[in-house]
Amino acid sequence: MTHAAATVDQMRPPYPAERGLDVYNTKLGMWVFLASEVMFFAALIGTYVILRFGATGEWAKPGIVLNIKITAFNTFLLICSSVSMVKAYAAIQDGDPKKMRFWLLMTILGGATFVGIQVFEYMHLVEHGFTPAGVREGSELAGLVANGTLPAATMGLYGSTFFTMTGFHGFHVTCGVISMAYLYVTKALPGKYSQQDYRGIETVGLYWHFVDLVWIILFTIVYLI
Amino acid sequence: MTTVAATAHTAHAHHDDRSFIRKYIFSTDHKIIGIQFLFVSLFFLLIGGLLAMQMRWQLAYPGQPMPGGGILPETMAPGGVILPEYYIQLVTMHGTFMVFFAIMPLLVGVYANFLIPLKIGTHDMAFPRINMWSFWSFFVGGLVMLASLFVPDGAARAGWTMYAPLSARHDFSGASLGQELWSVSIIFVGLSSILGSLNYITTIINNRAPGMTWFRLPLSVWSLFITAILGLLALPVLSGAAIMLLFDQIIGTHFFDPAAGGQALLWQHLFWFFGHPEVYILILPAMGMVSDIIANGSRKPIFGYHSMVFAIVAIAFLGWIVWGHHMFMSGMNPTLGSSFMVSTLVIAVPSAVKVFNWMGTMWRGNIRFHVPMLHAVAFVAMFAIGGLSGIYMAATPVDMFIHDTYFIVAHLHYVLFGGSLFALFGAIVYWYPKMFGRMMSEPWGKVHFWLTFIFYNCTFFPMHILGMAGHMRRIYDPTQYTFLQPYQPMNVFISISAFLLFATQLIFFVNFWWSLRKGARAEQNPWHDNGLEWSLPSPAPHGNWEQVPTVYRGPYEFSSPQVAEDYLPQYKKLPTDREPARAPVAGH
Amino acid sequence: MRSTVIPVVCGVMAIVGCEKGRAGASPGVAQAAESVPVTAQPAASAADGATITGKIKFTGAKPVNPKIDMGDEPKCKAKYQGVPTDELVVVNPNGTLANVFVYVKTGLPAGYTAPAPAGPVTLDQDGCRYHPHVLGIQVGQTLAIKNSDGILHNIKAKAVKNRPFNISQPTSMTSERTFSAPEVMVPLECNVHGWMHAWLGVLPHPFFGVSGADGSFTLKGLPPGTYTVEAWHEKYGTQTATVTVAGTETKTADFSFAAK
Amino acid sequence: MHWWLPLKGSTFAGEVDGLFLAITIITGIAFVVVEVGLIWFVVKYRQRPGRKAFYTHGNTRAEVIWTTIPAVTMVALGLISNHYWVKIKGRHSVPANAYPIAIHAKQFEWQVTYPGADGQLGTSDDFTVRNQLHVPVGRPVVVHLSAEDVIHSFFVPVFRVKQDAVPGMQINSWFQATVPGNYELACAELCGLGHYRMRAQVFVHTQEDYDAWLKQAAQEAAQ
Repeated sequence: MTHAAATVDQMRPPYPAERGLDVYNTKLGMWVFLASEVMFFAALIGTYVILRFGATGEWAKPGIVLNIKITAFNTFLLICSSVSMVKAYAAIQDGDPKKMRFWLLMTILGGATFVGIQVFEYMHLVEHGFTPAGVREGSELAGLVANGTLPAATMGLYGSTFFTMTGFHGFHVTCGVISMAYLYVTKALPGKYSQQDYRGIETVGLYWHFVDLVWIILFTIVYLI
Repeated sequence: MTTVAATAHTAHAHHDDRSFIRKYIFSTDHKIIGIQFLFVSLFFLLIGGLLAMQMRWQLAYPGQPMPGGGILPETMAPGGVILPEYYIQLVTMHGTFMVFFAIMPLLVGVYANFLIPLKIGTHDMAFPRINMWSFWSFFVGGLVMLASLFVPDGAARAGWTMYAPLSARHDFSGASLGQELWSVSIIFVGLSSILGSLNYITTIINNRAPGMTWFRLPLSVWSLFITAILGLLALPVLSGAAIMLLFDQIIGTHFFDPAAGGQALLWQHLFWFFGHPEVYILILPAMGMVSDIIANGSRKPIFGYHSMVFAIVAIAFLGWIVWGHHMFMSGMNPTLGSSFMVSTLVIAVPSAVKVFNWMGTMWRGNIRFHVPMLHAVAFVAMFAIGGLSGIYMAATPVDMFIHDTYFIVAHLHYVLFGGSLFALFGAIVYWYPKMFGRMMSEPWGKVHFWLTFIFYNCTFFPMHILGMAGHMRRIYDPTQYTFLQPYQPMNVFISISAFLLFATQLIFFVNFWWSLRKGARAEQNPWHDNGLEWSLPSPAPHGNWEQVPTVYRGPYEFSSPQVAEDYLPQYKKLPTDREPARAPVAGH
Repeated sequence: MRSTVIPVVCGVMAIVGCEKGRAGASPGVAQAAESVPVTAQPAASAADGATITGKIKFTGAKPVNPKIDMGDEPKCKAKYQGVPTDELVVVNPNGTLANVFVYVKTGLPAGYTAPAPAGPVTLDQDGCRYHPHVLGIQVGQTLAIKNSDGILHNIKAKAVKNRPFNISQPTSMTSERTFSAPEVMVPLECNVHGWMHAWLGVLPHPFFGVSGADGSFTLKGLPPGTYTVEAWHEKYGTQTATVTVAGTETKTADFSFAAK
Repeated sequence: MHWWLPLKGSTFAGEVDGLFLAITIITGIAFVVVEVGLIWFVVKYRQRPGRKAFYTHGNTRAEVIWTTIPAVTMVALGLISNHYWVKIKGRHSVPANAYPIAIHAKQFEWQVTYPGADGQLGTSDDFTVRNQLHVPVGRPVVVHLSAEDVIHSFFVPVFRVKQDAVPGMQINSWFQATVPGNYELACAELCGLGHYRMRAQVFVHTQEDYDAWLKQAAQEAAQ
C-alpha cells in the first residue's frame, strides 16, 4: 500500500481508534477469525461426538491406547505458556519491553516443546500400531484387540478422529509458535512495541489463548473421557 | 500524523509508481483484486457452461457422437460418444464450477471487494494483503479443480454434493486422483472465502466514512455484510468435511465408511450445514445489488428499507436451521423432518417480503429501462418463480415424489441462473464504468438480455414438467426407462434452447471485451445514482478518495422534493445538513 | 472456447499419459485367447526348449452351477436356448476340469525376461458372460476388452499389485488396458450384471495356460531347469507340482481336483 | 406425454397429488400477483418526460399485510403437510399387517428377497430375485431397505414413494399398490457410472396372481 494512511496496521503510535467500534482492525479481525476457527473445530469435534455416540459396541479405551501422563504434562505446559503470554502482555502494558521479551520467549519455548512432545507421542503411537486407519496388523495393539482388551469395532474410528483433531490442533500451535517467533524477531527485538502500541502482542495473545482453550476441550474429550 | 496523511495524499495523485506486478498481479488494491476475481470467475463460468452443453447433448441424443467431441480423449468420449463415467464427471464438475468458481466468486469475490470500500467510503480493505491472499488461494483452488478433469481416471464423479461413501471410496466411484484433487481444491476455496469474509466484516464494522451509520448503508453492503458472516461461519465446516473426506481417500481413515463403522449420513449433515447457508451466500448479494439497481431504475427510494434489512438478517439466521430439508429422503429421523419442514417454510416469508418490497419500489416510480434495470426486473420475476417452486420441496410429502428429480434441477436453476446470474449481468453492466471507465454497449446489452430471458425460460421451465413425470437427476440416458421415453422430445427441446442460451452468452462476452477498449468513455455518475462510489472519477483511482467523503443521508434519496433533479447523493451537503457527530479521523 | 480448451486437454493428456485405447482387436488373436491351450509366446522359441503338458482330472460328484436370471436383459437371454448358468466349476465330458490356470510359479533363471507379444489378448463380453472365463496375459501385453452385447457393461478390475480400474462400455465397443506387474489372479467383474466374473493371471513370462474343453494344458519353450508349476482354480484353490526339464524334452504334470 | 403427474398407483398417491395441487394453486396465485403486478408497473410507470416518481419510503400497513399473509399460509401449509408426512413416513406409520419384502441395493442392481410361503422374512423359505419387485394389490407392503456399497434411492414414481437406501442402515418404507400392472423402479441417488441403468421392473398382481407367482418363483429358486 502506498498510502500508509489507508491501513492502520502500518501506523506508528499514536494510532487512531477506528470509527465504528473503538477497536483497531487487527484485533477485531482476529476476533472475527477466531469465530471461524470455532466453527472449524466445532465440525471436527461434532464429528467425533456423532461417531462416538453413534458407534455400535463400546468405544476404544484411551487409557490403554494413549500415554495420558505425558499428555497431561503437555497440557500443563500449554496452560503455562498461556500464563506467560499474559505476563508478556502485562509487561508491555507497564512499558517494560525487556520483561515482555522474556515472557514472549518463554511462551514460544512452551509452545515449541508442546509440539515436540506431540510429535514424539505420535511416533510412539504409530510404533505401537495405533494409526489414523486404525490398528496396524501384527502390531502390539493388534494383540490387545485380538485378546479382547480393546474393541475391534471402534478402533478405526478412534484413530481417525484422534489423529485428525489433535493433528489440526498441533498444526494451529505450530502456526502460533511461528508467528510469535516472527513477531519476536521483527518487532520485539528491535523494540517496536511500546506502552502506546503493542497490538501485535495483544492479537497473537488472543490466538494463543484460543488454541490453549481448544486443547483443554480436546484433552478432556479425547484423552480422559 | 498530518504529515503521514500528507505523504499519503501525494501518493494518491493519479499516477502511482508501483511496478506492473504489484499493480495488476500481486495487487493489494481492492478494485484490482475485484477485477482479477471478475476475469477468472467469468472464465470458470464459461467452463461450467461448456460442461453443461455436453450434458445437454447426451440427454437429447443419447449415445450419439457429439459434434467436436472427437477431440476428447478415449477415456471421456471415444469417437465423441460420451461415456457414463464422463457424464457423471460433467454433472459433478458443472455444479462444482458454477457454485464455487463462478457464482460465489462473482458475487462475493468481485462485488464485495469492489463495492464495500467504495460504498462505505474508505481507502481500501482493512487487510489488503490478506485480501490478495484470498484471491490467490481461490486461483490455486480453481487451477487444481481444472487440472482434475485431465488426470488418469478423470475428475470427481459423486455429484457436486460429493455424497459419501461413493466419494470416499475409489473402488466404488472408479475415480482416483481426481476425487482427491476435488477435496484439495475445496480446501483452498474455503480458505479464500474465510480470508475474504474476515476482511469484509472488519472493514464494514470499522472503516465506514463519517456519517455512514448502519442504517445509511446501501442494501448491497448490508447483504454483503451478512453474506460475509455466513461465509465466515459456514466455509470452515465445509473445509473440515473436505479434509476428513480427503483423509478417508488417502490415509485410510473411516469417517464416512460404514463398512468400518463410519457414518454415511455424517457427510450429508456436515455438507448441508455448510450447504444451506451457502445457498444464501449465492443469493443475498444478488438481492442487495438488485435493490440498489431497482431503486435507481425506478427513481424512487427503496420501499421499506428497514424491513429489507431485517429480511436479510432473518434469512441469515433461519438459514442455519433448515439444512435438513435437503435430507428428507435420506433416512434421517422423520420427526426431525417435520421440524426442518416448518423452519424451511418459514424462511420463505422474508423472501416474499423482499419481492413485495421490490414491487413496492417500482410502484408509482418513473422507471428507466437501462440494461441493469432490465436484468434487475427479470431477477425479481425469475426469483419469484424459483422461490415458489421451492415450496413444493419444502412440503415433505410432495418432496417424497420430486426429490432428486428434474423439478429440483429446475428450481435451483431458477434461483441460481434466473436469480443470481441475472443480478450479476445487471451488476456487471451497472458498475462497469466505475471499474473500467467505459460503458458497455446499450443496444447489444438489450439484445443479450432479451435472448437470454427467452432461451433461459425455454431451457429451465420445461424441467418442471420432466420433474413431475419423475425424471431423475444425474442420469446418463433417460431412454433406458420406458416411462421417460415419451418425454424425449422435451429433452431435445430443452437441449436446443440450452445451446441457444449458451450461444447468447457469447454476445455478452464479446460486448464485455469490446467495451474494455472501444466502449464509450463513462462520465463520473452515468446512472445518476446516490452511492459514494459515484463521487469518484471513472475508473475509480487507486486509493479511492484523498479525503473520504462525509455522508449526510441514506442511499436511496431519489426524486426527493428537497432538490430539483431526481437524485440526491449521500455525499451531497445541503444547507440544511449538519455535520455528523464524529469527525473523520486524521488520515482518513 | 474449445480452441482454448483443446491445447489444455492435449497438453495435460500428454503429461499424465492417459492410456488411449485403439478400437478393434484382431479376431485371430481373440480365437487364440479363447481356444486351448493358451500359450502366449513367440513360435520361434517353441521349437527349442522343453515342454510341460498335462491334464486336470476331476474326481467326485459334478457340482451344479447356479442358474443366471437374465430376465431383465432380453438381448443376452436371447443368446441361450436353456437357462444360462454360472461357470464356477466346468467339468468336461471326459471327466477333466476346465478353466484351471496353470503357470510356472518359480524356477526360471534369475533376471529371465520375455518381451510382451505384439497382439492383444481379447476378453469378450457376449451374452452377459465373459469369454474366456479365465485367461492369462503377459506384463505389458494389451488386454482388449470387447463388448459384443451392445448394452451397458462395466469392467472393474480389483487389482492389488496393478493399478485397479473401473470403466464402462455403454454400447458395442472395445477398450484396451495393460498391466505393469505380475499378479495371479486379478478378479474382473461387471456390476451391472452381478453374476459376471472373470479371472486374469498377469505374468512376466509366457509359460502359462488355461485348461480347456479337453482339460489339458501345455507350457512350451521352457529353458532347462527345475520349475514349480501351480494350477489355480477359482473354487478349488491351488495345487503345485515340481518338474525338471532339460533340452527339448516334454514332461507331463497332471493335477487332480476333488469335488468339495 | 402427460403435462401433469403420472398415474396414481398407491393409496397415498392421491394425497401427495392433492397436496401438490394445493401448493400449485397457492403458488399460482402468488405467481400471478407478482408477475402481472410487475408487468403492470413496468408498463404503467415507465419513464415519462417531466414526471417525477412518487417520493415515499414505504408503508408500514402494506408491509405488515404482505408479511402476515405469506407467514400464515406457510404455517398452515406446514401443518397440513406434516399430517400426511407423519401418516406416510412417520416413525409408526407402517401398518401392522404390512407384507414384508427385503430389498438390498448394490451397484447396480436391486436384490429383492421375498418371504416365501410363510410370509416371514428371515426364514429358510426366503428367496431372492434380481431386479424384479412383485407386490400384491390392495395390501400394505413394507420394504426393508439396505445397501451394500453406496447410497442408492428406492423410487417408484407411480407409487409416489422414494426412500434412500444407506449402507450401514436398515430403513423401512411402506406403500399400498392400488392398480395392477407393470411399472418401473428407479435408483434416484447418483450411485456411480451404472446409476442410469439401476432399474427394476415392478409387477402389481392381484392377490391370487401374486400367490401363484410366489409359488412358482420359489420353486425356480429352490432348484
